[in-house]
Amino acid sequence: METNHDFIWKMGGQQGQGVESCGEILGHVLAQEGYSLFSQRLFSSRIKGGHTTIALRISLHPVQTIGERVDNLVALDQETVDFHSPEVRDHGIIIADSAFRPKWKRTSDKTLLALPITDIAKKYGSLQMKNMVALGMSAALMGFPKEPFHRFIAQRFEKKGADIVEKNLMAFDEGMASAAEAMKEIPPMGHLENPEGRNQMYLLGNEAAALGAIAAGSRFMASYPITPASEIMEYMIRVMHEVHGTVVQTEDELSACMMAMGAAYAGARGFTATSGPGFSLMSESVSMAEMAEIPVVIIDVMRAGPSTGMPTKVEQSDILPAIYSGHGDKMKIVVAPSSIEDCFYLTQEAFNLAEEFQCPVIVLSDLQFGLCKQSVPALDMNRIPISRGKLLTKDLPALDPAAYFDRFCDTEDGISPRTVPGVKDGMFLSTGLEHNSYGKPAEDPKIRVTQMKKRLRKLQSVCEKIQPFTIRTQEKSNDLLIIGMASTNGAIEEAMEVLEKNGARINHLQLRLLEPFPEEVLFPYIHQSAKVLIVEENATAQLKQIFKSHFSCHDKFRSLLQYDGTPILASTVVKKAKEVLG
Amino acid sequence: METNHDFIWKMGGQQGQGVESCGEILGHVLAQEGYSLFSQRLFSSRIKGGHTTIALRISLHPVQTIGERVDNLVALDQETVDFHSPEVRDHGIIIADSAFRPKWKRTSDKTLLALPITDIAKKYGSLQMKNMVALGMSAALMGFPKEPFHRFIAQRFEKKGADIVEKNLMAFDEGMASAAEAMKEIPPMGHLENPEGRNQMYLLGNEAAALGAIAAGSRFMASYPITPASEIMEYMIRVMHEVHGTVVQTEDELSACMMAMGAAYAGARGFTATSGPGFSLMSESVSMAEMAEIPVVIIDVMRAGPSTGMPTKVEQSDILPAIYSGHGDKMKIVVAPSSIEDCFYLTQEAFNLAEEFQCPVIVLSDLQFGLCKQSVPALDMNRIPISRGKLLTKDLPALDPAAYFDRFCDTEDGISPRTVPGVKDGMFLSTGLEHNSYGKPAEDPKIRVTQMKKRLRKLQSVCEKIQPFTIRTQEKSNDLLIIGMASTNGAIEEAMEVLEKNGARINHLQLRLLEPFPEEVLFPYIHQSAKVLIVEENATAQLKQIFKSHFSCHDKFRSLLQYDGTPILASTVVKKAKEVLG
Amino acid sequence: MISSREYKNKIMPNWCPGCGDFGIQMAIQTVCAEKQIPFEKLALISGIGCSSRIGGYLYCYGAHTTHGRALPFAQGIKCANRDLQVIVCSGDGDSYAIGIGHAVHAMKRNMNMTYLVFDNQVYGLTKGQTSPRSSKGFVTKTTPQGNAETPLAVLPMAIACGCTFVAQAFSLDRRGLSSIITRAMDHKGFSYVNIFTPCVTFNHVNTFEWYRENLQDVESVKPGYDPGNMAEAMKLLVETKGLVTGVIYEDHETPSFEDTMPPQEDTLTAHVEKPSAEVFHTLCSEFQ
Amino acid sequence: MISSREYKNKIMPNWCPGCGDFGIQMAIQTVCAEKQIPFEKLALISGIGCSSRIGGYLYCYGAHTTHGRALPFAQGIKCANRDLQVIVCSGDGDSYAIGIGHAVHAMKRNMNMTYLVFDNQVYGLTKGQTSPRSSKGFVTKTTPQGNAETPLAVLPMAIACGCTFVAQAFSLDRRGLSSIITRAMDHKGFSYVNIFTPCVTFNHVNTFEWYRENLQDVESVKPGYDPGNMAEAMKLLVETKGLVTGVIYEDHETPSFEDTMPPQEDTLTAHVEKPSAEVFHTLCSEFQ
Ligand SMILES: Cc1ncc(C[n+]2csc(CCOP(=O)(O)OP(=O)(O)O)c2C)c(N)n1
Ligand SMILES: Cc1ncc(C[n+]2csc(CCOP(=O)(O)OP(=O)(O)O)c2C)c(N)n1
Ligand code: SF4
Ligand code: SF4
Ligand SMILES: [Mg+2]
Ligand SMILES: [Mg+2]
Repeated sequence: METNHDFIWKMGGQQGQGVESCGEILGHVLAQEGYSLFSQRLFSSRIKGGHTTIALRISLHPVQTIGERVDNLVALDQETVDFHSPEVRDHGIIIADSAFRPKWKRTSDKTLLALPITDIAKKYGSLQMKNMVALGMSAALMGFPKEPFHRFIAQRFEKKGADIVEKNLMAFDEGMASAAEAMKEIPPMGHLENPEGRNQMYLLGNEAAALGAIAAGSRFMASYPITPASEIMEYMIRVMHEVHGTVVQTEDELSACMMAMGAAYAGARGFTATSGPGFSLMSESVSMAEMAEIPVVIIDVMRAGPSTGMPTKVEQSDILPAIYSGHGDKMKIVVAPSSIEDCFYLTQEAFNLAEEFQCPVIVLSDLQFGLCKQSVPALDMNRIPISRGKLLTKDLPALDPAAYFDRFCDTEDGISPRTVPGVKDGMFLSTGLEHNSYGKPAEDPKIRVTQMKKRLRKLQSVCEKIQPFTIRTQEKSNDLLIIGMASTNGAIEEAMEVLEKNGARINHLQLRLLEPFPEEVLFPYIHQSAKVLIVEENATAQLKQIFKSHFSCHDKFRSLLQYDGTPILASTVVKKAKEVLG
Repeated sequence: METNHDFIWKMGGQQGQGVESCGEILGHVLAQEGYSLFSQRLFSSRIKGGHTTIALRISLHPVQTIGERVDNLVALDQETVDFHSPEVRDHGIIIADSAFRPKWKRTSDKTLLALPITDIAKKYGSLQMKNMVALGMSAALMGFPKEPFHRFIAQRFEKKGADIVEKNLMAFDEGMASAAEAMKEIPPMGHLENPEGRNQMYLLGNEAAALGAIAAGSRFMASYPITPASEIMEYMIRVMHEVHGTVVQTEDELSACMMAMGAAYAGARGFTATSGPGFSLMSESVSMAEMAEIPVVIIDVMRAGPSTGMPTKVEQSDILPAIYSGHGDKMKIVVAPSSIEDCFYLTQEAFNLAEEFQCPVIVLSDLQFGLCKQSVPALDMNRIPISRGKLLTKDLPALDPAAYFDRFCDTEDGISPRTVPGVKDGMFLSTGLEHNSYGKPAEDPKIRVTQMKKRLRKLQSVCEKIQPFTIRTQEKSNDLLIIGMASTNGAIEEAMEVLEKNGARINHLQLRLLEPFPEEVLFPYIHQSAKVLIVEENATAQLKQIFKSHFSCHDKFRSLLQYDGTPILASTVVKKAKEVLG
Repeated sequence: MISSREYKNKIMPNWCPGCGDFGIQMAIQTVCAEKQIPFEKLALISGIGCSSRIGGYLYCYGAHTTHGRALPFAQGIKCANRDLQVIVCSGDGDSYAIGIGHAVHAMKRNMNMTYLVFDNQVYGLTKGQTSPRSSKGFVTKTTPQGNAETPLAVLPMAIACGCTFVAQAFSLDRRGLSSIITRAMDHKGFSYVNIFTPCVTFNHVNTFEWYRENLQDVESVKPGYDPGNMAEAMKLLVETKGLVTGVIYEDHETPSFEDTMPPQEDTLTAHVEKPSAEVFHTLCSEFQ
Repeated sequence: MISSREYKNKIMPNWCPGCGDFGIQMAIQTVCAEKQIPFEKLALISGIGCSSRIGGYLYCYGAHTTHGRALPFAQGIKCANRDLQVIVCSGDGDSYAIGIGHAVHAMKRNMNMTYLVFDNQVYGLTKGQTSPRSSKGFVTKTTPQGNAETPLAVLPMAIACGCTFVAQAFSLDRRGLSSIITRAMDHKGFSYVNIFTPCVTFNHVNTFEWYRENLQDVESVKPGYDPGNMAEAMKLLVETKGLVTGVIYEDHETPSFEDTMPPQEDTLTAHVEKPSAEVFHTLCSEFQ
């Protein structure tokens, strides 16, 4: 039998039919077995009912996208067959529940097996068992052994009693047997080799970000639910008691941001998470954090805009809003994780940057990171040490009566010493008004200019404190440099594998630091590349606009834009790159 | 006696001492006399008490700034002498109230006359009369006849009774006499020639904007008080009954913007006015107006930021926030008046653009426009006709049962026909979600792309519907092109008068349309100019950044930035321009 | 004659089967049919939430705005065109969390419109978080240990805010709900109805049965109840712990916003035009 | 011993001479001195307005935030460091217009802090517009024909929101005010005091004399008044039209936010640190 490196499984049906849980179990079991995984759900805007799919890519190498052609499609309804069979690769297999009498125009290259998913499920008592049957069939099809599934099922249903466990196992087994039987009549599918057992985790980008916050010592979150960011708060609430922290579900995002800022002002690592609409509501507060130098972290898990837009679809269209929103001159940091794994590490760096530079830090994640599950190497809590910058919490020199701590004093690097309420002899005034070095409101032009310069100057060294981008190779002279941010990383990296075989000198740079823009370190790459292709999921080429405002070689820049709510595919990148290369 | 073209008068004292009213009366009388005027108040952040000044420039030519050296300073307290005597020109005169025993180091070139302002005022009954006395003294000093002042005073105090009128007139006269007497001992001041009587108005930019809204047929405003925009709402409330309109003071800016949008959606020309902090709060709503194609007008009278910043100081630092705020891709129009007079005309154009392009229009005024009074040629209500774009209000073809009007149908110019509630057979759905052409929520990638393209395409012709900039001469090839926006216009124009004498080919372009950026029509000017100096009152060169993102000739661009809260002076522009010219 | 069915458009609601919101939609349709409101005169404005999806299901001018801000948008519409029948629909999160400030002030302002809150005591659309109306102890994704806070007493709050019509209803009591909505729409001024409605997916505590057992009609609690007395209304709400349906408070005295303004001959919409030359001249003369 | 004067910093308040806010500042100083609160343990958080300028006048950690958002900021502080004495000061516009949503939810949440609203029934800082507390008929820049709306009944609203300590005072009644602030600060949970304070510049109706004549102390209205009864409190407020000073309502039963949370050994501020390896391991194991 042929062996593959990569297998893409997809299942579809109505919401509520167990599609999700089947995908979940398959993913968890295979993650434990050491496979590299990437999983993606397609949401419909309905809560219950409505078409839904889950896809899982199973690989021997790390994968960051769902890939492009499906090896095995499991259809619980005709809609799935109609919509998704075109995605199935040549010689791929569709398993369809015989109960809905699948309509299918036989083609030479794809096989549809109508198998008794519902019938078997009913046999073991309930329609809810369909997911188990489908799971067994899928396992058989891909040639996985049954043991790990048995172990997982036994564990998951343990609490519900031996009877339930037994029924589930039997449903699984009968599904497996039924598929094995059917497969005898068709050409064999390839199967995956055994992976090298690895110490890995399988989680959502939102969960990685939340774990990052905990690893960074954040013990306070204030947030308001919104798709696709809610999971961050929900996870924090679920586990915060383990670290004795507090999470407040606020009345709105205005409150969430201000509460996080209050906590940050008071010395906890306060943060909030939201998506576009909520982020817009935070603009005024962000502006205050800039002026009052409050180290708050705001995670914006981007979704398709403007306005309510398409809440369950991906886009990277809050780039310029994140940088410029909030009235007045900007004095903030904007970063973007380059992978689901990076959601964990960069979130920690964001907290460090916030305290080191005493300003708001916006983390631009996106729906594709936030709501996709991926297997990542076990997260290392200690890789990013906590750095609190110039925070002083004890042994301050005594203050004269009624005198304040020189909180905003001008310094060479623009960063002033900082205290927090509760610190003896550290009292200062905090205000969104322009102020003197003690925080007293001041409108004297000289004080104004000094403070503005101080706040702007401090940001000059941000680039030294964080890796401003990831780069595929160190090569600076390229025929083509492909640039992206956030979740386009996976598609671009996969495209690179294809493109590199092509002979042209191509490199890929994924931007992690967007503001202050790392112009200087980017310069050699831009300068020495013949062409630069900027890949982004929005309609107005937001990222390209930043590059154009910093680099005069406008001719070099090309755009690959996509804003239909679907993630850019590697093949799209390949095609565009070839076109640009000419 | 020497004659001048230009006279700068300034008065200072504690808030509440009558400084403002003296300046007000002087301005109004001279405006009626046909002088060109510009007046500027300096606010302290205190409500009562605290140092305050008012300055008035009186000229035979139109003036748009307060100028740079004071001819006549009237000081009601020592602070005024200390702070403002350095601004007095050589041979200028300071009138100081003898009551506070002015301390003054005699200099050869300026004269201080200690005159009995308080004493005379007391004689006529009250300290409040100080403004009349000072007014009389000022009139004498500048050589104005008493009659117009008498007429004005008589009229203003008419309601308070003959006795009050009489006392005020006497205080004025005695002030005049006392100054005339004192002047005999000093070298004569120049005096202004008689102006040609002109049909002019003397008003704040905020008042001009409000009048513009009325002239544009706006009969609905919703707003929340904020410095320096409140005067717009206050004026609208004062006069709206004359045109049977409605003004609502809302609970906050979120409400103000949404209420204005609701009215606009329903077919009234709804608008709101605010400043930075309020504008930030409107971001989410603006994003909805972009998506739902609602023609709302938002006036942002900019003040110094970030955050509460310096509420009574000028800045142009909401440029990029105005363009980019609101999550998702931008689909809005941003314009900026180029003068106080233009606050009237451009506001009307803004309402037209909003309805023609069915999108939010942001008018970026600033504190210097909003709170300075200037004489302008009588405003012409009919210059900008009302254009409602593709609005349909009657005789629509009958709809099939349960069928909707094709409100968002794709058209060549991207602009769809529009109806409003109440219109028979015009029903459609409005939503901030992505939607199909009837307004039904839709996530189909094709529909999404069609609608996005439609909304973006419609903005392509904005530039043809409005004069995108004012330009001093039509000359495109210049040694230096100076570019500004909003209230820097006055200083740059004055600088031009000096610079033009210099031999170099210099031109001045004041941008009125900021978004969509009029790249094409600007191109020849930028391309053919050797150097481009961008003048703006902010710290991060926001306007320059836009130019750099559109034009690759980064080398040409130079910045003149000022962000200390004071308006840029003509002399500063001159100096910088010379430096750039080399 | 327009039938109640004709007030529905052709879009299939994406509510879960069994969701209480269907009942509210039917009631609105019934009342509109009784009143024979022309489609084009009806403006149904909603915020964001499962409940707020209703803005897209009725056949009329429907606007689905942003989370918590339906009321200001609706007030703008009403100012622009007083001839419209404006109904605002919102969820308990939309109304009482992010939108509570606007609700307080809309009540105070007292414009002539109807505000229907679909109160399922949970956040539906975002998949089951605690709302300001969730009961103490209620377990959700954001209160896994049970909600520690007391739900907002929204009806007493509304009365305190000066709301001139305060009622409560149950989505599945079709007759009662329709009659209350009718009275709300007949009220001159701002009318507010809190409507309990089961969320079958995320609220397994406040179910259809629970409401049936726990809600009492005001007529059965206090036969002949007179909603004109504020103190009585407050008392009733305290005594029934807010679990009462019917018109709880109605104030006929306070003039509506429209009544405090000069009368309008026509809608503002119809008068987007230059002022007369005289008026403009008068306005300018102040500055001359 | 810290004297009450020492709680003032060296900055000259920029309030108008005669502004009632001076009185409130003095009362806060007096109470802090009585309680001998260390300067560094006192956090005085304010919004924006004349009243909110107080954040810059007391000698402590003072934060002057944004308009209407002092409460969320303060709650964040309190969560981060429960050892702090948190006082929030705000104006009637700041609290009841732009900030009312946060006030409602802060009351519902019941964190242990004190909320003092400086109610001058007008917008002071922006120079005299109508506030949600302006009396009917009050003439301002934005209501030149007189305010048409009824002022918000803030105390009944607070009670309806579940506020556990509701009081009212007068800025120039120094003794009464100090004693009420003391009781507010002693309360476990969220304590709220609406303080009438004359704006000598923009409110020529609700003057010092007006308040003196119209305000009654609860003890004089109902000798021996017990603030423990919600219905009585509501009644008192209706009967006195809200013009009563004293502690109107106090609820000792409802646990504070802090009490519903697991106890903290130390402040969160002191524990910005990596979790223990075990804890992190447990958390990760869910994903393995
Ligand atoms: C500014 C903003 N924040 C958050 C959201 C996400 N969101 C959508 S609906 C909703 C709450 C829904 O609850 P409710 O109002 O009770 O309506 P229901 O779905 O229960 O009918 C939330 C938090 C949003 N759309 N916009
Ligand atoms: C977002 C925002 N909107 C508006 C303002 C302007 N503003 C400052 S204070 C204030 C109201 C002040 O009234 P109040 O809260 O009653 O305080 P007072 O000055 O009367 O003490 C307003 C509208 C602002 N600073 N920020
Ligand atoms: S989630 Fe609840 S409220 Fe939403 S549609 Fe389903 S049942 Fe209705
Ligand atoms: S304006 Fe009123 S509230 Fe403000 S400082 Fe003056 S008196 Fe006090
Ligand atoms: Mg709900
Ligand atoms: Mg006030």
